[in-house]
Amino acid sequence: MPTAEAIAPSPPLLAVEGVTKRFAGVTALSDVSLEVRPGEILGLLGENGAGKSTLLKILSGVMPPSSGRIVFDGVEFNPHNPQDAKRLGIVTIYQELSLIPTLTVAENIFIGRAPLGRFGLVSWRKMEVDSRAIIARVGLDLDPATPVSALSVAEQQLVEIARALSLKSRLIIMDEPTSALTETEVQKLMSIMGRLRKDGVAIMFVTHRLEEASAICDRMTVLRDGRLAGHLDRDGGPIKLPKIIEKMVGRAASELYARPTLRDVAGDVRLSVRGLRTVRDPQAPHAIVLEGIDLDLKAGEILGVAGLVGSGRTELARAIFGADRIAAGTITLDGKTIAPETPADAIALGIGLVPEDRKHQAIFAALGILTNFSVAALGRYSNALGFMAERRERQALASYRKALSIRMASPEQPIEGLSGGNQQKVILARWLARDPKVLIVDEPTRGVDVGAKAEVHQILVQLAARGIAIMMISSELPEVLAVSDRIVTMRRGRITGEMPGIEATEEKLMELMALDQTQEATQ
Amino acid sequence: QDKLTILGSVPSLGFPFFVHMLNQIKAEAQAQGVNLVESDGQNSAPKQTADIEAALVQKVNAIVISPLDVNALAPAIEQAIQAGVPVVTIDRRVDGVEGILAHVGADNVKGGEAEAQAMVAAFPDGAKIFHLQGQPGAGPAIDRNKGVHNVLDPMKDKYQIIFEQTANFARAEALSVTEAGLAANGKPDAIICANDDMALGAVEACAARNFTDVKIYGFDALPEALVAVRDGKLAGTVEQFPGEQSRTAVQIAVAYAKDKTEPKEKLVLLTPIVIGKDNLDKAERLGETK
Amino acid sequence: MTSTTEQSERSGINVARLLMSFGPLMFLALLIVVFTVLKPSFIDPINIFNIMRQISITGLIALGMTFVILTAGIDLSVGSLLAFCGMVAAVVAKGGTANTLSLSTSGAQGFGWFAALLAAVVVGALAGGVQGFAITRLKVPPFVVTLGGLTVFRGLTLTISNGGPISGFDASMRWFGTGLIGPVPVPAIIFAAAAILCHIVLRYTRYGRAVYAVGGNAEAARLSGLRVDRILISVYVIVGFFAGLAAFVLSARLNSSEAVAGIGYELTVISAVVIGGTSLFGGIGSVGGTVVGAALIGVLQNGLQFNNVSSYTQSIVIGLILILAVAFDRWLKSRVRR
Amino acid sequence: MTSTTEQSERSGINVARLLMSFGPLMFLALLIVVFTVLKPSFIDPINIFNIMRQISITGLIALGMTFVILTAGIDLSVGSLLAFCGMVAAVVAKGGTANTLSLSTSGAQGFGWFAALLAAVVVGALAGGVQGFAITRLKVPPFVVTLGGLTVFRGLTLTISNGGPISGFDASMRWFGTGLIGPVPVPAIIFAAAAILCHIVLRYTRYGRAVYAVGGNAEAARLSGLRVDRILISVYVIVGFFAGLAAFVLSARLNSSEAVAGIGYELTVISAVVIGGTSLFGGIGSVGGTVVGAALIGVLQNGLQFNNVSSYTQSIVIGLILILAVAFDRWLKSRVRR
Ligand SMILES: Nc1ncnc2c1ncn2[C@@H]1O[C@H](COP(=O)(O)OP(=O)(O)OP(=O)(O)O)[C@@H](O)[C@H]1O
Ligand SMILES: Nc1ncnc2c1ncn2[C@@H]1O[C@H](COP(=O)(O)OP(=O)(O)OP(=O)(O)O)[C@@H](O)[C@H]1O
Ligand SMILES: [Mg+2]
Ligand SMILES: [Mg+2]
Repeated sequence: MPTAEAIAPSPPLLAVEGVTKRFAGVTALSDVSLEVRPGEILGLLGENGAGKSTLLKILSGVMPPSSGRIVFDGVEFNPHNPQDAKRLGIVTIYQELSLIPTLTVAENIFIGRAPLGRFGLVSWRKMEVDSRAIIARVGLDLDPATPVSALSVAEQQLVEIARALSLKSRLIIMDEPTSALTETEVQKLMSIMGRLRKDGVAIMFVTHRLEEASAICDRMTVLRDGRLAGHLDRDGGPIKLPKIIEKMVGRAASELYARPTLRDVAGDVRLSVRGLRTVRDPQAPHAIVLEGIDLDLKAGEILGVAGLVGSGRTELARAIFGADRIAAGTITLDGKTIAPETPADAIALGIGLVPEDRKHQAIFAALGILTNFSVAALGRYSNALGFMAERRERQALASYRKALSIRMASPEQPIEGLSGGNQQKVILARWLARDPKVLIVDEPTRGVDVGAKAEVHQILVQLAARGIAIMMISSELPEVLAVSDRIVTMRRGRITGEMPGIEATEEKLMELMALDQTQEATQ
Repeated sequence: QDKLTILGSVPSLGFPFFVHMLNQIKAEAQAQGVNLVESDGQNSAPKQTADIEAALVQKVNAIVISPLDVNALAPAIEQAIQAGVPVVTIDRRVDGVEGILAHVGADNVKGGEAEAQAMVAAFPDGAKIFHLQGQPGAGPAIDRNKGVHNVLDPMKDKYQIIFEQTANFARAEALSVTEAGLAANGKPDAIICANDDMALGAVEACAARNFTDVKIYGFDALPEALVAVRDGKLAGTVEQFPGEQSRTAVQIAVAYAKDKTEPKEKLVLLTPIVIGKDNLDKAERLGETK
Repeated sequence: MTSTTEQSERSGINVARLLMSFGPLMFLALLIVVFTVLKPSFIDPINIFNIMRQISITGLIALGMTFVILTAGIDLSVGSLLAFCGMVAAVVAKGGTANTLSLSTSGAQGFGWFAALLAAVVVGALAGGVQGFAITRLKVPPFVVTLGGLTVFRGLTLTISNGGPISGFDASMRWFGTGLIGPVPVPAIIFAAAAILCHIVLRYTRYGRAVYAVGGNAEAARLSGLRVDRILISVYVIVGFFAGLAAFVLSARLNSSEAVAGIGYELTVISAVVIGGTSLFGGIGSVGGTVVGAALIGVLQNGLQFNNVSSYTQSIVIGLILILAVAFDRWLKSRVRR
Repeated sequence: MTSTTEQSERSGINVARLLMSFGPLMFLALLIVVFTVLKPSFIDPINIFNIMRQISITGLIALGMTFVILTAGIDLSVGSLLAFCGMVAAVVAKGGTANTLSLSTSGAQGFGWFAALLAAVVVGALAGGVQGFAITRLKVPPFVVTLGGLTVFRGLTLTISNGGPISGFDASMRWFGTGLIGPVPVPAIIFAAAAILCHIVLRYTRYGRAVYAVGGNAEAARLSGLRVDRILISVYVIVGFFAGLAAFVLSARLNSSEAVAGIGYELTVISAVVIGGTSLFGGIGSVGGTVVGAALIGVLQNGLQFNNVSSYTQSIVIGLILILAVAFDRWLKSRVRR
């Protein structure tokens, strides 16, 4: 280690030495070593299933390694539970949201450490006042007494970040903290991370958005198939994307993020929405209300929908899909007026939706991949008597497994054992298997690695080429720009602008996404 | 002028025995021209206690009660007496409470003894016996069990209880318990059961194995059991005259409530008898079997 | 990820499945061995058939309960519903509520066994449907609805029969409770047939998949186009149907329908399902597990009675062994997983 | 999101909170009005105190059960545990298992009421702890462990007492069941005090909030650094403690500890908790709700009895009204949230 000493200006805060982790049948990590120094942001990168989350879970005491050594602050570190790690100042933001849905925002922030007032009893007032300040740091403005179950995924992610930042920490572990966030929030987080770095806090940062990683990380450690693929250092300027991708996938990958050829689609209007309005649902009081949406979606077109958190994109998707009640407006599909009252109705009409909240709205965690795959197309894989045609079902899954390069052990494996990105691919396959006329995808590549992301984009383009109308909601502007034939922007339940994909740039979109102050002022 | 009102309370209307008892109380109350507040203890001492408390608020003029448990209901009965409401107990006698107007009953221990003695009489040379007990912990189960053992224990070498299990007073359980007993021990000479339901379950179990000559004894003299006795399927069943008990109790209570007539006897004890094929006519509910 | 892994996957399926249901099964085998050593006549065919006949009643209901619990629901009303359906069957079989009290085989004046059976299962299914409707439309949790059902159906039963039993069915009806096909009791055959049918439905049909999906994640199921409410209602119809079927068999077996039948059955039935590995939180479980769970309870009760263990001790032993059986299963699974 | 919204939010909290527990409460008020109109003597203080005394036993256990259900657990053993602790208390109070059957106030030969109370609650808490241990360490679901407990504790109780009751306690002990403070029955005061204490613990202590967190999402709670296992064990200790306390009060009230006490209480107790709005899936609920739930059941039973409704009809009406009360609550909530 003397050479490392010589290069490193300060001793590492955390050293991982030869850590291996085996699950039944799978070796998730094998002989991984890395170091993090105080005041440093280390990017941890790798494809889906590379072992990033597994490593982070070991560091935060969720699970023990099968072998290997961890040294924290010069002392050997064997956490038995998350509390052990927390005590040393290791704070973790987990990939799968770990808030408690039934409790309020304030309580989640102060979980296990509620401020006490008179008689040593919990002071709710102080808790709410303090937590309002804490969430304000990440740009969140909502009532701390709101139950977390009423928040959108993005808001939950912000609360989780805010909570982590409010804890005294020496090492912050962030597993895809930005996967549901839009540009504005990401910027805010970046600046907070910069400040923490100045204060000498070490950060381990996982993301599949390589631009982000490149912009903020001082160094990067790349994993491939559970092994160390190498380290990358900031060399004067930010680490370049192609270099990262090459390390991640093991080959030069210039074409990976190539922009597909965008077309000006001249197909027939397939789905048309006029004057769509929703009312406030007492069960979801914070949901954005749609204020009269007009929208056309042509066959063979990919329509990108951009907007900030809370712009109502998800609500639009859910309303069309029959998941939420519509108060006014008409929807026509291929010229016929439709009124889906339930998702089942919409699906029968040929509409599909990949929801944004994978964990709660899409996956059946304990069920096998096969069931997760075929659940929306049971009719397609069963005979007239209602018996499943399992052979066909398995064949279909196998072909999607190849087409989407889904990493899994067997079709019976519970889907919860897959990495997040692979789960997302299974959900995509679920809808591809239905072969819908209109496919709405809400954050389709959330948590999906670059390689797979490009594959997903390719798939979307191919589907469109077959005449399917696609509406893609995404918080990642580069993604919107990459695949959309046409783009609309939303803000507060209204559509604020529209332009052909070829003409769009990030700046133009940002401007439209933030438009409504001016609009409201003129009204 | 107001009609008198009395409370009639039985341990549990889930059992036909007590349904009959309450029906008799109802009939006698009607005959006497008094209102009846009905109470079902639902097999719970606190519930029966609560019913008494509610009745006291309603200012009933007398209480006729078959207590679920003679100990646990004592405080409630005491409370009633302190409130000046006359209490007549049926079937199960509450000890140690001063001032109970009268008790009309047939002792369950005596009934158990009668049942065992009937069996002994049928097998003077000794017998192998199955014994199906009632719900563990329930008053009648304890008393009937005690009665059976009072008779059989001194003659242990002649009368062996080779299989003794609870079937919770339930027919279905008696059936499976008896099946297990038959499989494990072969055919017994007699089966003594703590109620008729269990006896009828045992009948089915024996019939299935073609052991039609096993002598099976029940308890309560329910109409269904009487039919079985008539048809030779049951050897006997213990009659405690619940109807007569109930009517007598109501008469005593109403007489006192009307004009403070003290009962001739504070303790009316009816001797339980075993009904067999030869004395079917002694059964109180024979009329219901047609 | 080539052909070799795929092959091992296919054979892996069966081994894993077997091991999954292995815990309770191994425990069952162990119990049988122990009881046989204690008293070899325990495995006499007579006794084995006794056990099969005994578990068939609660076993039938447990099959239906498996569907319900797979959707993360529960049905506490089954014991009362059993009594209710039994009484309905008796009324139909005897042609009225008058208890003719005849135990002779010719006592029936009514509409015959088929009408009685039909009445029992239809009433059971309807009652289940009403409860399912209250659960999905009134949004009252299954626990509350079926707890209400538990007291309502008992009250109705007592009202119909005025507390007493209705007894004495004709031979053709009694055959369903006491008859034999070859050496095998009819109730056991009915149970076995029903179990196989349920297994096929849950494992190999579209509907079965939907049941698992609804239990696994109701919201995701809705967004995947499943008619969640209909599926929920259907499982209560199914458990009601089985309560009716069990009621018919029980009445036939006892030659009597009693108002007090089935008290406390809900717990026995739910235990059978849960011991068989079905999760009360839905989505996980199997019919095979339920059958093993029901058998475990049946063998335990019979074996202890067989050895004339005092009823007090029986309670203690049964309670402890049930916990042990499940603990063993969990332990085994935690071993196998790694 | 400026000061105006903030103000309305702040006052909104309390109104919303009140409305949350409003459904059952409104229903309770409605019932009381109806019963009073039917028979004005229903609201005689004597009758109200009767009701309070009647609900105090199951109410006490329901307080403990609230903790358990908040963690998404369940305890089916409470009825048996009540009998067991009652028998222990009796043995301590009488100095032995011999049932002197003396109802005179001087019959006690034992260690006095305080030792009896202590024994009951300590045994209850220990028994709960053992069950909690089996749940967390052996990973057996609460349903199975406490179902086992249900039969084990019953068996132990019967074994201790050999089936019979133990009766006749001294006046100082009986005071806890039958005494009055001013016009108010002692059991009602014990229940009220315990309810207030539980409310404070659950709402205003870190421990209480941790109970909610564990029930809301055990895995997330663990990741947030809570000692989930310890918290789970603790709630079973608490419900055991309350079963012990309830047993003491019940024995004092009946002047007798019975081996058959508490049969079926688990369902009554769980209903009180669930009707009070606590979710069986954990994380949502309150002590206030449980008190209202217990009162609802108590008022219903008393009111129907008071109006001399036949026992069979009572069952039917109680079942239906329980379902209605919860349906009304759900309906109200779906309206009010805006
Ligand atoms: N609990 C588990 N049981 C079995 N296998 C697991 C488990 N958790 C993770 N794995 C496997 O370990 C491997 C690494 O998973 P991990 O979640 O660490 O990937 P990741 O790099 O975080 O991927 P992503 O970018 O998709 O989040 C995957 O093959 C996954 O299937
Ligand atoms: N299922 C839901 N239940 C309750 N509230 C919801 C739900 N979905 C969304 N919301 C609420 O709706 C608001 C806006 O929704 P959301 O943020 O999803 O809109 P969006 O435009 O899709 O933005 P994004 O998807 O980028 O977060 C949020 O404040 C959230 O609280
Ligand atoms: Mg990950
Ligand atoms: Mg969204």
